[in-house]
Amino acid sequence: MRNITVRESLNEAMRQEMEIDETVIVMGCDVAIRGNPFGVTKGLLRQFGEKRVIDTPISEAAFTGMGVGAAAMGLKPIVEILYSDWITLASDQIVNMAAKMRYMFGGNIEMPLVVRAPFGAGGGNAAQHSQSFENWFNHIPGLKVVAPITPYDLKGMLITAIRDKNPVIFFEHKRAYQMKGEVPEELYTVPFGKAAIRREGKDVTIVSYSMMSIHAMEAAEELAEDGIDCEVIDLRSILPMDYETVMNSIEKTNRVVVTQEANLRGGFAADIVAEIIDRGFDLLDTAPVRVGGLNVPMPYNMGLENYVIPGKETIKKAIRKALKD
Amino acid sequence: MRNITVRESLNEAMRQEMEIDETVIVMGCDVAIRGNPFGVTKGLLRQFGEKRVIDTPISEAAFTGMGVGAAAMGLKPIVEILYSDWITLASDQIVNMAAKMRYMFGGNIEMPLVVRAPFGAGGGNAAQHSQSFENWFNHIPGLKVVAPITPYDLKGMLITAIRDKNPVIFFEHKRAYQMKGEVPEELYTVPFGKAAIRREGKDVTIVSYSMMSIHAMEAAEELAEDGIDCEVIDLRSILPMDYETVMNSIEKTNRVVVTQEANLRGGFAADIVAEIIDRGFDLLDTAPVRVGGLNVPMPYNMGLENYVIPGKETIKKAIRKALKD
Amino acid sequence: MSIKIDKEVLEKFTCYTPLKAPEGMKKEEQMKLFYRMKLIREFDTTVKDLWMENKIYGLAHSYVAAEAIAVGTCFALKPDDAITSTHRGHGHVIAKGGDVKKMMAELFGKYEGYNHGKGGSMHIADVPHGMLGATGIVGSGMPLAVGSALAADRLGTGNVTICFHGDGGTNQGVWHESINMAAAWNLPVIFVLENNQMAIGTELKSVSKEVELYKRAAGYGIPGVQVDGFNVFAVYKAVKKAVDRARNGEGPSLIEAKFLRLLGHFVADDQWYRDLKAVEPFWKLDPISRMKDYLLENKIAAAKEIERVEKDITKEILDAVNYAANECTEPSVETLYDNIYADGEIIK
Amino acid sequence: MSIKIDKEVLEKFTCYTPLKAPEGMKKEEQMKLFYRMKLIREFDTTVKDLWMENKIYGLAHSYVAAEAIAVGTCFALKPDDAITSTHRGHGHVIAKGGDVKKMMAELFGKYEGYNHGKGGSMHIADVPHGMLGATGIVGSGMPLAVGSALAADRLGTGNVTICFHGDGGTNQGVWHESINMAAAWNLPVIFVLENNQMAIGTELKSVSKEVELYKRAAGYGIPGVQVDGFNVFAVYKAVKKAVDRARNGEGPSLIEAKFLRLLGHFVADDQWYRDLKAVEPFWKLDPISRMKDYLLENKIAAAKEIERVEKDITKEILDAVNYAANECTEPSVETLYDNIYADGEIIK
Ligand SMILES: Cc1ncc(C[n+]2csc(CCOP(=O)(O)OP(=O)(O)O)c2C)c(N)n1
Ligand SMILES: Cc1ncc(C[n+]2csc(CCOP(=O)(O)OP(=O)(O)O)c2C)c(N)n1
Ligand SMILES: [Mg+2]
Ligand SMILES: [Mg+2]
Repeated sequence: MRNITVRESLNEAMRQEMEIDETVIVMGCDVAIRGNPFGVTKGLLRQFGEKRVIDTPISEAAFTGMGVGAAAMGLKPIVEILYSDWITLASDQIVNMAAKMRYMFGGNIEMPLVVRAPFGAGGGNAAQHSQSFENWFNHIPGLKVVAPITPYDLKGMLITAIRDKNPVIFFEHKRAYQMKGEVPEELYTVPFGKAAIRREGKDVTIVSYSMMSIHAMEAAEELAEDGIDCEVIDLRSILPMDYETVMNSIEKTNRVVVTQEANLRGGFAADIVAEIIDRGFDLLDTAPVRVGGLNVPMPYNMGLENYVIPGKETIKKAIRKALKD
Repeated sequence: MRNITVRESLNEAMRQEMEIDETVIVMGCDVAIRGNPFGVTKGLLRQFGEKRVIDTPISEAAFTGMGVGAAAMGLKPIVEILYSDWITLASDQIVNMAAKMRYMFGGNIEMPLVVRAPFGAGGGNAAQHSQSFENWFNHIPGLKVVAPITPYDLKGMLITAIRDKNPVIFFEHKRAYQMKGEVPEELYTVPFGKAAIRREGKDVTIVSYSMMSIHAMEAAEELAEDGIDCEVIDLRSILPMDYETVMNSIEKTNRVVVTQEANLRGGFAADIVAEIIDRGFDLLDTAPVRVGGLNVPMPYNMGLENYVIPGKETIKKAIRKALKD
Repeated sequence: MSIKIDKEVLEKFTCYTPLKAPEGMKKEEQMKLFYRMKLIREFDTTVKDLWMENKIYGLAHSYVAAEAIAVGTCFALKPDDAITSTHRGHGHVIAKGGDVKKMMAELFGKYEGYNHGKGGSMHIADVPHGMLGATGIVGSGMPLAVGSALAADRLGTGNVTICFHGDGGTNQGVWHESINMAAAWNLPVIFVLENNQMAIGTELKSVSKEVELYKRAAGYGIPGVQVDGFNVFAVYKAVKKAVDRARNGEGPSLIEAKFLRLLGHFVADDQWYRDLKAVEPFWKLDPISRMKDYLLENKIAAAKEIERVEKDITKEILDAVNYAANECTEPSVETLYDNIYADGEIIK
Repeated sequence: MSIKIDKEVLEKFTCYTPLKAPEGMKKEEQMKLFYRMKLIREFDTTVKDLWMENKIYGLAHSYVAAEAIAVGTCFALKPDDAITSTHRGHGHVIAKGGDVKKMMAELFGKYEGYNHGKGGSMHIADVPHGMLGATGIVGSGMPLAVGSALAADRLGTGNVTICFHGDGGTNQGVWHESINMAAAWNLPVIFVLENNQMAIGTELKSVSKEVELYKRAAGYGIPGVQVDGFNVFAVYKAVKKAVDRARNGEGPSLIEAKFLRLLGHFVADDQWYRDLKAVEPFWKLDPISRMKDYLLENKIAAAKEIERVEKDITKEILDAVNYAANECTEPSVETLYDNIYADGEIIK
């Protein structure tokens, strides 16, 4: 199979789906002429024209809301918020309109809206270009929220997202765009709500998603040399969430580390821990350990930034903690 | 001491602080002429004039942002978002500006901003007038978040909030405005970050805040008749959060129920459970039990609404669960 | 017999125009305008009573005094055209041809209502008739309308979308963002501004320096006009022109239908904060009395005929109340999770 | 010797006006304008090099070509007046009298920088000098400026606030909301629109139908003017007038300083998406060359004098780089939690 980058896999997902479905449109700041500053939508304008690939004004609230209206009326819009930090601007339309309209309006509309939200930190982009808000949207019934990380999953799940009749917040990690992996040429889907076991192991379960899956794998490989056998789960989908896979794993390992890049307080890892407790308190030999970013606005200085973002070493430490006793 | 309503206690806090501090101003939709639709700001316009009590246009983003700018430049604005559901509209200014400016700008500004956010469900106000977003703001370093419930605490903590040099999101429960309690006439403060033990008990700890404290007390009183002795903690302050009081209680009871009105998934209760696990996994005889709203957009029908919002009975069930084994 | 408008009112309400049917409008059409306006009036008068009697709950906003705007506007539309609404949606539903029974059932929170009891007054919607739903967040329907117009354009349906909004709504950021986008791309959407000069207790003039709101249109390069919002024909004509333009690919327009809120903000609002003496004379502009007067004076309909229509309307509303109160059912908790997600998917 | 502007450019750039100092402006003042513009140019040219050499990181946007706007504007201010900024803040800092050493140190992420290494280019701020901080979210500085003006008004300081923003920023909701509020309450704020006709790769004309953005002012009942944004005197004069008005309690103005982005959006942008041939002739409008030419031609300064200023500037920037690179320190992790909350409070 071909090895392509995340950027290319996302691009291909949109392109191929647009080829077979004329109702799919793409919009956001600079998605057309520039093909988005990260290059993710490159070439779409040339192939599909300005009626379907739309450079918007810097009007996040209204262009997301325009996506909501268009989705209600028969299009399948893919809206991009270039840095997910600014999804704040569109949050009213997402939370109070997209997520609720079908319910409020008696089931008479569908809302096949995808909001692509590049997220995560790295590179000294400071406090307004580094955040991860997945747990905000996890809190909102009516939404689906995913954060895949491999090129294969990103392509397959973006296609799933486009075809889904519900609003999907699609988190892409900005530092992943250059990463490569095997991706089939044809159209295929990867379902929501199914986690992937990236590595089987019997000593401890590491629950991860997006960039943390990469670091979890690194940590697991290194600890393997010390004879510690980690099972690494890549959730891929946050809402719906695959607790079955997580609990099956914990049944085996009886220990769990839950990771997120977002700052820890108020984050998704807490939700996962609380659910694990609900579902299997007695399975646990030690306390679940959470890994997350430090509770600070992201500093510009890259030394500080590195200190804030959890990585392989943080995860290793957490695993050792989970293995204690 | 006088018995006054929550509405009056909040009103008095603003009035008295405005009397001694000319830099305190109040603004929001209909806070002046109408004294806010709930009557909370009644009489302030007459006493302080339109320069300090300002009816804004329906521009939540910009009038909150105006509060941010005014706070940075020497005023102490109290901004009201009439229903906290719409704080979405102002979330960019709160999350990306108010919370981060001091940090981003090298410590050269203060941000004595209060955002009053009436929240909570009840009365058939449906999906856009019933939500509780406290955990969104708990997730944001740089903010303080409080949700007191007694008239005494509401007055004292609103004064603390006004005097605090940091941005404070002040959640008031809409169904509490008519509730009465003892409130001193003079100015006083209630500190942030200190929980109140509303009822001492030895069998189980109930962690609660805002309206859930009321229901927790009701549940505790009823269960007392069955010989179950609950300790009820009213957190009052969400960020900072008083884990010391919570852990001390759990050390005694070894069982805990954590309650919130917000829909359960992605909520603050999960954060509390995860922290309790971090701090005292071994203290727990049974799994912490969470109580929260069902994960649905709030339906209009009041029968359904009642079913969604947790109350005394839900809490009693949770307590019995925590006491099992 | 003809209604006399006080000089004082005319001085303040400079956009007043006498009723005059457009060239060639048939009697039945004019009677239909009257019928729909009166149906809205009766519906919302009844809703107020029901609310005061605790039969319905939540937040309900009456469309009384604004009837000419929804009715005049929707009369310029084809059935497949769409409208977006505000928190004040009852009039929009009726004007778009909706069913008062289903709406009343919804206000009672019943399963048979438009929204299966999940939406209520503030989220009343009739999507099959192109009424894309009321919303309780001021301004939030603006981008929805633009999106609907975008869909119509891209799918080539030839439909237009009306975006109803209030003067209060004009100061929301999305108002600006939405009109700018619609203008930039010539989308088939018409922004109909229901300017009742009030937002709850806040007068427009205290929150906007330039109160002639139609003037803002020039900043976006689109036509902006102001019309007598108490005059159903005036509204119709202005909207018709804008609709024709939009259908022709010439893009959006802003129509400011100026009037005055005559009742409270919501059904139980006693308006203690307002000088009601100053409002009183404006009742002479009441769009329904004016229309009735016009029909009689111009001998378009006889008094008897109008009376019959009025009686039918009274009965229609009574039937709706009876239906909602007695024939419909409370939604069961089994329906709680329905329609959060499409195709029956349930995520708890 | 005088710079000749191509006819083609003048046809496209209709707001061109020849340089002409305001009545009575002293030589030192004119030289100061030149000095500040040139200092910005040198700073940002150096920053680009440093970025390309991986000496600084993050997102850095150059103020090159816009120098006349910040400098002309801030020259109309008193030291206590405030300005809010955009993502393109270096020029604003220098124009407001900031310190290039501290700014360079910040871009290097050093503790001695303006923001102790926590902000970087996109959040550069010099609050003591009234520069209330750059922000990376387009439009987010708008309400900040209105709030600053509100504070000035309520505290009776007599200060005005300048709100810098880009053409891209004009389509954010808060742009509209902020101007409406400022107008309604006559607040002392001047909205200075840096219209370089581009937002990253998106041309203004593709996202707004009416590109004469100053025309939007009429919708809010405030003055709106357009000036040659390459002309420091023209900017100064327009702003001065607006500042006087604002200080007089007459409320806000919108000043559209029109120019063209001559370089890439951010320092490493090679502009592959843009027809650079069409941009090329606009370099003739370069505000600094024009100013230099003007000074020489009108014998306000001799070539030598100007050369000396230029040399001093080169040295000043070199010193700043040296200071930042070699004399400053990385912030320690012990400082990580500092200044999240006031008064040394730490919440982990
Ligand atoms: C974003 C938001 N802010 C405030 C409110 C409270 N509110 C409900 S209706 C209303 C007034 C709306 O005024 P306008 O748009 O003129 O409509 P009208 O009620 O006059 O028909 C306000 C402030 C709201 N629902 N949403
Ligand atoms: C809310 C938001 N949307 C998008 C961006 C990405 N972005 C950064 S600068 C920019 C263009 C801004 O254009 P303009 O306001 O004209 O300023 P200029 O860069 O031309 O000086 C964009 C779209 C952003 N930073 N913030
Ligand atoms: Mg109104
Ligand atoms: Mg620009």
